[in-house]
Amino acid sequence: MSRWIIDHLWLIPAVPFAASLVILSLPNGRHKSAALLAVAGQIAALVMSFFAFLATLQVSGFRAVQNFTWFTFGDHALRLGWLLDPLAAVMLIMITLVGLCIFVFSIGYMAGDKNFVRFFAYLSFFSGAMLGLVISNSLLLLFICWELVGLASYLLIGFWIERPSAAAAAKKAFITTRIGDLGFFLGLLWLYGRSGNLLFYDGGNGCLESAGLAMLGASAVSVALLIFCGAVGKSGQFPLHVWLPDAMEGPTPVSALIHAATMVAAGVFLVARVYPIFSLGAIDGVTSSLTVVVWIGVITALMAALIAIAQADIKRILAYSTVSQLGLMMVSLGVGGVAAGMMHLLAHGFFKALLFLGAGSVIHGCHGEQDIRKMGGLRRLMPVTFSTYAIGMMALSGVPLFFSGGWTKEEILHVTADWPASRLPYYFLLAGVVLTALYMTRQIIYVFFGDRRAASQHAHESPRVMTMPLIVLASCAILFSVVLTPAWPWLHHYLTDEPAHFEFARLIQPTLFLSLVLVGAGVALGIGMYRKAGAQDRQRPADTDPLEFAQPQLFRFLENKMWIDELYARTVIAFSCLSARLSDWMDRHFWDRLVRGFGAVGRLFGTFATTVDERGINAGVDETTVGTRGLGRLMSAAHSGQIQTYLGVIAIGVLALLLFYAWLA
Amino acid sequence: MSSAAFVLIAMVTLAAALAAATLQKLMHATLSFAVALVGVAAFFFLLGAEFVGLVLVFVYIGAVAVLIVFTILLTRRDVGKDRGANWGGALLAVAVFGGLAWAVFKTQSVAIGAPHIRALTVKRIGEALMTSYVWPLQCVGLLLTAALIGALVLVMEEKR
Amino acid sequence: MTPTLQVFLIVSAALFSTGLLGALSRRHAIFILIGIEMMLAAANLNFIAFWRFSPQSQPPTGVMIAIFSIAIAAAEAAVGLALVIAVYRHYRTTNVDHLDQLKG
Amino acid sequence: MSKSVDQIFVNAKQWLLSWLMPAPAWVVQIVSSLINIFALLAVFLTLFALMSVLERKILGRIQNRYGPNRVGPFGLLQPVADGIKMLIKEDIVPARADKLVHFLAPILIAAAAILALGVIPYGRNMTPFTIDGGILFFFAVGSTTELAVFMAGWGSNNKFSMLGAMRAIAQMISYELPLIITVLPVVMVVGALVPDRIVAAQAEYTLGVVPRWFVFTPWGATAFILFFVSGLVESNRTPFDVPEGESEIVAGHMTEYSGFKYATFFMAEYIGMFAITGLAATLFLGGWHSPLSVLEFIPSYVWFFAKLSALLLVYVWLRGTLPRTRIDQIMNFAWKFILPMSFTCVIAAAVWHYAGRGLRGWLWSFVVIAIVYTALSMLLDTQRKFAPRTYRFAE
Repeated sequence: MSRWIIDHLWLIPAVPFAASLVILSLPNGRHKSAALLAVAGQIAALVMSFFAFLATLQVSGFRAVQNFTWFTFGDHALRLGWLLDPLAAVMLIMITLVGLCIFVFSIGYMAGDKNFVRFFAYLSFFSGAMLGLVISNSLLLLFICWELVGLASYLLIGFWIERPSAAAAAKKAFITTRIGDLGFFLGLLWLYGRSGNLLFYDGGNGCLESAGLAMLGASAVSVALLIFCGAVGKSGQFPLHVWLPDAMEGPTPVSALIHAATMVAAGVFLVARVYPIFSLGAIDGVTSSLTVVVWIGVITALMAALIAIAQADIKRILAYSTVSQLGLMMVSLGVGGVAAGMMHLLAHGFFKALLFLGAGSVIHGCHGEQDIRKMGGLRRLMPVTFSTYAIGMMALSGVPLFFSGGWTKEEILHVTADWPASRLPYYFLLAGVVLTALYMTRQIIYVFFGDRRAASQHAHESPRVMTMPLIVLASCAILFSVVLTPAWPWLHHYLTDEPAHFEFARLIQPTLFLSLVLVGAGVALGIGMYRKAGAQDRQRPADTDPLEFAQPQLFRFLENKMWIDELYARTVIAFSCLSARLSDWMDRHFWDRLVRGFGAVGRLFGTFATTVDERGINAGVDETTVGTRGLGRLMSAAHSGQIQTYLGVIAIGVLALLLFYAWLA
Repeated sequence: MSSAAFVLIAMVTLAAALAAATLQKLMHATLSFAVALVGVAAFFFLLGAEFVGLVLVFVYIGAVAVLIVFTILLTRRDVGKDRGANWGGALLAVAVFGGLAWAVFKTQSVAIGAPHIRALTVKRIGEALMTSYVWPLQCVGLLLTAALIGALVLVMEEKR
Repeated sequence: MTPTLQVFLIVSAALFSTGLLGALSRRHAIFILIGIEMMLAAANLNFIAFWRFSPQSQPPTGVMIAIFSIAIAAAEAAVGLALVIAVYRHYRTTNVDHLDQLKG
Repeated sequence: MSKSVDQIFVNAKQWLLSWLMPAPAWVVQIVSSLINIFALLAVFLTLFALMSVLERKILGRIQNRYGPNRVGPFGLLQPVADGIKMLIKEDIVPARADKLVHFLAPILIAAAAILALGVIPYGRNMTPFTIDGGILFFFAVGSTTELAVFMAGWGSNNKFSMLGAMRAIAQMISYELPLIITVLPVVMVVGALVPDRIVAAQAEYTLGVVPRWFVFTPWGATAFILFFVSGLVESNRTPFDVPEGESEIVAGHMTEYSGFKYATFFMAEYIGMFAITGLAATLFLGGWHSPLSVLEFIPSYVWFFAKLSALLLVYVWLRGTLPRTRIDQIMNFAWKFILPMSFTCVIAAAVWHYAGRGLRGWLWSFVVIAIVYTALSMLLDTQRKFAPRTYRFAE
């Protein structure tokens, strides 16, 4: 089975794709068949991914490549391929497992939607594209899948097309990521021009292998930065992060699957995949491209964490948290901790999907309300949701020991501290830890503690089909830490291809206490500030945020997302509007005049030609025409329109032929 | 292959064919046409091509004749009767027959008896269809599909 | 005495001419179609007769052509009759004398 | 002993022919054919008579009444009485009928039905008319029936006759296609169009117990059911008897027939039914082979007629059980379900053949059929629920 799946790797994305096509062809009312098909496709992909994963365990440093020729132009063949290595294998497992949970959750969440079938078709389509992205062995194939997941994201954000805000958000997401993708595409072309091979691994000639890298030479930095543009767009890094919070207009399972667990992580995955290009010619592990990655990551992580503090929409908080965490991963990659970054990506995939699904459950229970200030006291009404959400929150905040997020965050801090270029990112990340704990505490206090407020009066626990995925994901978020701890860093070694040893003593490290203190500080700060968040407290009215009361200016700044959208509206968008208007004006007044002038000259010639034509040539032609017409009239008499006449003439023709033969004989 | 059978079949076939060409009632002409085709099929039997004979009956009586009859029914208001032969047509037909018959009699190489041959089994026909004639067979399949679709499109109710 | 190829050819020619008579002298499209089908059947008879009287070859070409021609005749009849119905719907007649819109 | 009983009819014919020894070969051939025809007519006309009375009696039992029981012992002489009645009835021909066509239709329909009987093997060495393309002959002759029905409808010059004939032809054409296509897998597997060869191919027993009848393979079972249903439609029997549904169009194309012509139609219908069930038994139920090897001492023709009777009993049973379907339902059923399923049978038979004709082939072909069946039923299921009946004016 393991052997077989290596040869048929393409089946993993193909199955969800096929399921998507079949679902798309179903009539609109067939909810049960659609859900069944989608889940079955996902289960099949999960099983196959599992076997692929088993295959990678056999040899350390496993790498299976399957290349094929797509088409040939001239004597030049364009080749694509599939690739299975530890990086791809863990991504496969994570995507299919999280995806399956979310598919199941969606059955409950979308139950009443009239476009249920379409939703599952899109989900399956996304799943197929994402799996294809992960296992592609060619930058071009990866780019194709990259665009396909972008399309799926667009379709799903705008799933409720009847809402103008959803349509706008979908458009925004599509266009913003497209800016990054333009860079990506340029980088791809540049890479192709330099190395002539877009395959990652091709028996020594791939663009990530020594020969290909050697050809790349000094342009590696530019190529890497251009490719990083794509990652910035997709992973919502500063300055292209603006689309991700707006993408929360889509249904919550979509937010969980695409905009938290998988697609937005694709940028991080991309950087990890083409890491040899980034690290080419590194001195002491530092290159200029990696430095850019680090600082973009730091800015994003801090900025998003700050904005998250002042948001009121439950999903937006999580969205900013996602942006912040992705920044964290970028930092980790930039400082050389590829394994740490990927581990955090996987752990984040689980607990962020959990959080989003929990949020979905809360929204479902509160009848569509998303404003955390209107919730409160849900702890008793939704016990399962609450406990799983709390687990997700602790994993995200980085509470050590029991939660996967804590260990991976620890790992990232560790590698960042050792970065030779600067210590600054390390301190910024420590600040980020405090902020993360703070905003998560704020959210959980608003939603689950305190008194019941407007939206939570008639809240109810979600059905079994929705809580089961939550439980599964929560247990994943905890159990996953088994392979992450420094005592037995199995996953780390699996990814970096070194043997793992169990050593209990490494479990307790000095930095662990530091982060424990920081997380504790963040949580304590949160409890201190928001203890009475929803209620009347001293002079503060009940519906005012404590931070807003204390620091109105700062709060307004953060609440409005640091005015970045407005900044873009004033600069980039205004500029394009202006140039559009200018072009319009040029078109109307300048080019039009020019064209008209040419037209006038043409008309002049025309008048002249007409005169010659009418006076000189026509007379002759007219005579000819009269003659032809007379001839035609003569001939058309034979065409009576009576088919039997024609038949008779044919018979006469046969007779004539016979006579002719007789004459010959 | 006996002469008696041949004469009998030829008489029936030609009489039915003549009836099909001259009878005034459309229904009667169609039925005569069916009889004439049964006669042709009988000729095929006589010549040892049983399979083709059966196919002929199957296709012409089972499909074409029924189709014609249906068409008569659907265009009933118009088609009750038709005139029989007209002189021009008859003259031309007789002339063509004369020419052909003259050519046949003139050609000495066709005045031969039947050689003894191996019986033509359905198995042999099937093997030939699946080997040497597989390409024409596919083409005919395509043609029939196209004809089916074309006929459907032609008689579809026009949307107003 | 057994019939020779000549006799079969004569019968076939007679059948053909009868079909021609029908196709030429009738005024209704269906009759013309019947005449044409009859001519086709005569041609098939020729094919079979030539196959039977020729030295045998593998594969049986004459029979094959007859089979294909029957299939094609069926297709022709189907399309032809569909045309007749379509024409009837449009002009309320199947009399070919009145269907002379294409005259020159 | 059992051998001679098995061949008793064959030997009897040989004995009769031996009287003609000095005559030329063609005379012997003609006499042999005449004997076959005579035997066929005798057997099946008797069966027709028996069937007509038994059907009425069985229907009577199903409807909790006695059925005919006055003429002869247990009413068994009822057909004789019916026959006399039919013969002495006035033969009415409508004034505006197309007399010739009206007259020829019953003759043609009866001739076609009886001709079709000729190619079925009734026992070991008991095929009346052996021909290379026997199955094709059966269907070629059977297709003539449609023309005959149309002649009856047209010749009567009656609205009901015409409508009935059109319905009959529409459904017969629609179901002739699946009827032939369901025969295809058998012909493909056996490799012959000769009924004798098809029967011979089903002679053996798997493990010495289960007979190798095609009905015991997944494709064979499916094809048999489809063939049976299509045969039901072809012979215009309930629940597919819309062409002559008396509550709608009097008696369909037989409306204007009376007396002996009507009886001929009636007989042709029954004989057509015998022919199609006989073919079903030949194709799928092993023809004249016995179901158990220990029972092979019973003569082959007994087995054949036992199978025939069993199938006929199902016909009667269905007639007593099911209500009449609507014509559009019949047509939809044919084109949307039966036809795709018949094609599936062809594919499944090919799968069965290429997977080795063993257990593996059995399972694979079963999977093919199951998949297509499930897909079809999902596609065709309109999820139309029956609304509760509301009485609008009868409060």
